[in-house]
Amino acid sequence: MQETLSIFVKGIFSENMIFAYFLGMCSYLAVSKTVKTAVGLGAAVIFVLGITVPINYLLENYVLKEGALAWLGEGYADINLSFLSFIMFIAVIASMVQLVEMLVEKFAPALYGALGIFLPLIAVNCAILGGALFMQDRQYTSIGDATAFGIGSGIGWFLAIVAIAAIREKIKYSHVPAPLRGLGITFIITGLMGMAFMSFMGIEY
Amino acid sequence: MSEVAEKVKAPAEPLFSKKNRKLVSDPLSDNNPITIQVLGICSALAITVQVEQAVVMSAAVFFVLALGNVVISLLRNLIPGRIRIIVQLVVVASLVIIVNQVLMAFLPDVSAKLSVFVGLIITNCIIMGRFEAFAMGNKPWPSFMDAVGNATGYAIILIIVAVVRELLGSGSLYGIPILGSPIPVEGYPNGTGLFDMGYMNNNLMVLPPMALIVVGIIIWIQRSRNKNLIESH
Amino acid sequence: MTQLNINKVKFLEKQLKKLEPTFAKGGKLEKLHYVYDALATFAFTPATTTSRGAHIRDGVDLKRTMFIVVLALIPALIFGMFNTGHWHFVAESGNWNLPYWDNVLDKFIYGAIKVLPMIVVSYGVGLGVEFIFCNIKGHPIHEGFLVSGMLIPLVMPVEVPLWMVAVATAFAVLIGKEVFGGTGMNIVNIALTARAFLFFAYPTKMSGDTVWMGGQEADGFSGATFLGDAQSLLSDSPAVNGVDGIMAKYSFMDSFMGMIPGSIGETSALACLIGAVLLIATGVGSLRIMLSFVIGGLAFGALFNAIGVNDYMNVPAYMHLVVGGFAFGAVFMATDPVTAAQTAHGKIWYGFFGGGIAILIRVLNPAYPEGVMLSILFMNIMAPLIDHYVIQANINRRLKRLKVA
Amino acid sequence: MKVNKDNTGYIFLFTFLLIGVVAVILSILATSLAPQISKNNETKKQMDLLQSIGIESTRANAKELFQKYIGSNPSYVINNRGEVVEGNAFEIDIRTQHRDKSISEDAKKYPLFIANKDGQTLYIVPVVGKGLWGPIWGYVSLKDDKRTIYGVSYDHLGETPGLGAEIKQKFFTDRYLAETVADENLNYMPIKIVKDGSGAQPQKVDGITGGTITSKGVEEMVNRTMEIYLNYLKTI
Repeated sequence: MQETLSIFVKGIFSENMIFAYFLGMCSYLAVSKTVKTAVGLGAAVIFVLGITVPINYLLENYVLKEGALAWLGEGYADINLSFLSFIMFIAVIASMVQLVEMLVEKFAPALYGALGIFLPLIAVNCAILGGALFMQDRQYTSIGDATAFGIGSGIGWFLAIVAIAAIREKIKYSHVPAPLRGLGITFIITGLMGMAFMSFMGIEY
Repeated sequence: MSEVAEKVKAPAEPLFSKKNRKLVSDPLSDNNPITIQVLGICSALAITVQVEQAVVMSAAVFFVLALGNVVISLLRNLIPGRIRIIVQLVVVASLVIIVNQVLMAFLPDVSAKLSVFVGLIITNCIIMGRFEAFAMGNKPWPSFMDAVGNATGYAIILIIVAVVRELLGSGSLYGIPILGSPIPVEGYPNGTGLFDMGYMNNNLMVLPPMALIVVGIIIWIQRSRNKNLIESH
Repeated sequence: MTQLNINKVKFLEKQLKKLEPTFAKGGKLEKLHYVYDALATFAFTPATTTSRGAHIRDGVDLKRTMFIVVLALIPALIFGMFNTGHWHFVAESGNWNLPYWDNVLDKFIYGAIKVLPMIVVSYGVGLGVEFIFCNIKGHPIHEGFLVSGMLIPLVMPVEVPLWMVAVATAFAVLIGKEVFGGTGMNIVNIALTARAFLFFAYPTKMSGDTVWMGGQEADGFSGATFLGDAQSLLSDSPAVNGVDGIMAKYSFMDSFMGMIPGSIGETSALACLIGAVLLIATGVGSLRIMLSFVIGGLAFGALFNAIGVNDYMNVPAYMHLVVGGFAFGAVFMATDPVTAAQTAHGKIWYGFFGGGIAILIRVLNPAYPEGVMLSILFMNIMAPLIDHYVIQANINRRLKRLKVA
Repeated sequence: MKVNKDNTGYIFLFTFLLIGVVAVILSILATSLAPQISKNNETKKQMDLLQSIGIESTRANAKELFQKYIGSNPSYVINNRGEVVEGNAFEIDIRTQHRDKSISEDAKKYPLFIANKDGQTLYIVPVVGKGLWGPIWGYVSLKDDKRTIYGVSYDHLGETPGLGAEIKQKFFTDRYLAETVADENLNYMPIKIVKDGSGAQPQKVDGITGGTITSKGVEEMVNRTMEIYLNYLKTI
C-alpha cells in the first residue's frame, strides 16, 4: 500500500511528466493561455491516463511480455510479442479515447461539454503514450500500482498546465521582449517551474 | 478533356527545382518545426543531454519521417478518409518499431540511454503533422523533400541544444573531453584542464529545466534576427 | 524620508545638471542616457511630473521602498560578517566551543574581507547586465536590483567561489527578470533564482561540510550546519548522537542569536526579526505573509513531531524556525511584493504552504538539506494560480449575493 | 477505375491488407533480430562481470574474455540460507529477484560466479539496491580468501550526474579494493561509507561528496548481499 502511494505521489511531483520528461509539451504549450481551458485539458488527461495505463498494463502482462501468454497453455509460454508493444499501446489509446468520447457524450453530456473538444487532442498527446511506455519500462508489479501511476502522473500534468496558464495570464501585463513573446517566454517559465518542482525530487515517500 | 489536360500540363519539374529546394530550406529556420511550429518538443528535450543521443534520435526521426512521408504519399489515393488517422498511426508505429529493433540490435548502448523516447517518436507531432499536412496531398518526391527539410530542421535544434548542454554540463562533446577531465588524478585533486583551475561542470545543464531555457534562448535569438516571426502575444 | 535629504548636496546636483545635456537626445553619450537617469534619480527626486492617466498619490516610491529593505538587511549583514569570522577561527583552531565574543574586531574584519567582495561582485555583475540590457532595449533602469544585489550574497555559503556568484547573478538577472521585462514583472524571486541555480549547478559548493566556514584549514574538521547534521539522522549512522546530540550541539538560544554556521546572512533569527520590525513598521513587508509562513512551518513541524517515524521528524518544531534560512526566507524572500500572492486571502495560503513545504522538504527529502529557498520558489510559481482562484471565489460570492438580493 | 473509398467493404479490405503487410514485415524483422538483441544483453552482462575482476572489455572481445576467465568455471545458485539450489546462474535477473514482491525471501535466488585469473580463484557476487532516483546494481568480486574485495563494478539507472552517478567511476570503485567483508573465520563484518575523510581505515570507504544517498545505497546493498553469500562461502 505504501509503495502504491509512493508511486502516486512521485507521479505528481518528482517524476512529473512535464518537468522531468517533457511529455505532452505540444498541447501543454498550445492550450495554456487561459486557466479555464487548461483545467479542461488537464482533467481530460487525468481521465484518459487513469484508464489507458491499467488497460495497457493488462495487455503487457497477459499478451505481450515474454511468457505472458502462458495462461493459454504450455506451448505459448515461449512467445515474446514485446516488439509489438508500441503499435498495441497506441491502438489501445486511440480506441479508448474514441470510446470514452462516445460514452461521455451519451451518458454525461455536461462533462462532454467541458472535456469533449479536448479528447481528440489527447490521442496524440505524448504524455498518454509515455505513461504506457514508462509503465512497461518500470515493470510495476500490480495493476493497482499501474493505476496509481496513471492517475498520479495525470494529476502532475494537470498541475503543471494549470499553473502555467495562471502565470501566462499574469504576464500578459509584463513587457516581455518582443522576440520572446508567446513561445519563448513559455519555455523559459517552464524551465523555471521545473527548477521549483525539483525541490520534490528525492523525497522518500 | 484528357487531351486538354495533357496540353496544359506543365513540363516535368526538375528534381531539385526551386520549389523543391524551398521545401527543404524553409523548415531549417523560418518554419522550423520546433521553434516556430511548436511540434515534436516532447521527445526532443529529454535526450539532449549528450550529442551522441541527439544525433541518433535525429537519425531515427529522419528515417521514420522520410519513409513514412513517402509511404503515405504513395498510398494517399487509397487511404479511406474516415480511418486515415489510424492508418497514419499504424505506419508511424510500425516504422518506429523497426527503428527500435534495429537500435537494440546494433547500437545497444545508445538504445539503453534513449529508453522510452524512441517509442515516443510515434507521438512526435512533427511526423503526424507532416503526414496530415503534406504527404496526404502531394506526390512522393516532394513529400520526401518535405521530410528531409523538417527532419533536418528538427535535428539542427536538437544538436545545438545538445552541444550547449554537453559542453557546459559534462565538459565534453560527443563523449570526447573538451575542457579537461573532472575526475581527480594523481597531483590534480580537482581534475585536469580547466577543472584544475577551479572550473566546475554545471550540473543544472544536465537536468531537465535547463533544456527548456536553452530552447527559449534559441527562440529569442532566432526571432530577434527575423522580426517576422514575432508573435503578437 | 528625511535621512535622504542629507544626500542633497548642492554641488553634486549642479554637477549632474551640467552633465545632463551630454546624455540628452542628440548629446554625445545619448546611448548611456538610461545609466545617467538611474544615477541621477537615485540621488535626487526627479523634477518631472506625470502628465496623464490615473495615479495614486503616495509618498513611498520604488526607490524608497528598496532603500528600506536594504536598511532592514543591515543587521543580518553585520552579524553575518562577524559570524563568518568566528567560524573561520573555530575551523582554524579546531575547537568547536571557541569563546564567541572574544576578538570581536578580528572576527568582524576577517568576515568583512570575505563577504564584501561577494557583495561587490553581485552588484557589479547584476547592475552591469541590467545596464547593458536597458540600453539595448531602450527602457529605463529600475532600482529593483538594489535589494536583489544585497540578498544574493547573504544567502550564499561563505566559501562559494566569486566566479560562481557572478555566473549565478548573471543567470538570475537575465532569465529570472529581464526576459519578463524587468523590475516588477518577474514571477520568481531573483535572489532565490540565483541561489537555486547555484544549488543545482554546483551542489558540492552549496552544501556539505566544507563550505560554511571561511578558509577551513584544520584537517578532518567537520563544519556541518544544523541542517547538515540533522540530515544525517535520516541515515542509520548519524554524525552526532541523535536528536539530543544535535540539540546539545546547537542550543535554541545560540540558533536564535545566529551563533551557528550557515549561509552568510541567514543564521541569525534575531537580526531577521529586527529587519522584520522595520519592514512591518514602514508597511513595506507583509505581516500577513510572515505570520502565515511561520504558522505553516510550526504546523508542519508539529505534524511531523506527531508522526515521528524517523529521527529527523523528532526535531522540535520551534527549532525549525531558528535554524537554516527559515527566518531569513520568511522575512525577506517570501514577502517580495512582486512574486508573492497579491490577494489578501492568497497571501495567507501562500505563506502557510511556503512555510509548511519548507519543513516538508527538510524532513523528508534527503537530497536537499535546506528546504526554505526551494519551497518559496515553488510557491512563487503557484502564487498566480492561488490568486486566480481567490479572485474567482470572490466573483462567485458576489454573484451569489447579487442573486439573493 | 474509381473506387469508393468510404465504402465499408473497402475500408475493411484496406485495413485487412494493411495489417497483413505490417504484421509480416514486423514479424520477419523481429524474428531475425531477436538473437542479436538477446546476444547484446548477454554481452553487457559479461562485460560487467569482467569489469568486477578488473578486466576491461569491449563488445567485440567480451565473449572470448568471459569464456577465458569466468565461463569455464562452474557457477552456482544459492538461497538466502546459503544452500545450493537448482538454476542457471547466468540467466537469473537479480533486479527482478530484488524488486518482485511476489517472490518470498526464502525463494529468492542468488547467483554466484567463479572466475579464475592469474591462477587465483575469485568469487563474483551480484549486488542490487536502491539509489536516490532508482535502482543501482553491480558485481563485487572476492579474492580466494573469500573475504577480501578484489574488484567492484557498479551501475545505475538515473542517479544525478556528477554526484550519485559517480559510483560508476573508477575513482570510487577503487576505494573498495582490499576492504574486507568478514573476519578470518568468515564472520560478516559490514563496510561503512563515511563522509569525514577517514575512508583509509579498514572497514571504511569514503562516500561521494554531495551524493550521500547513493553512497548509502551502495553501502546497504553490498552489506546486505555479502551477509547472505557468506553463509554459503563458509561452507566451501
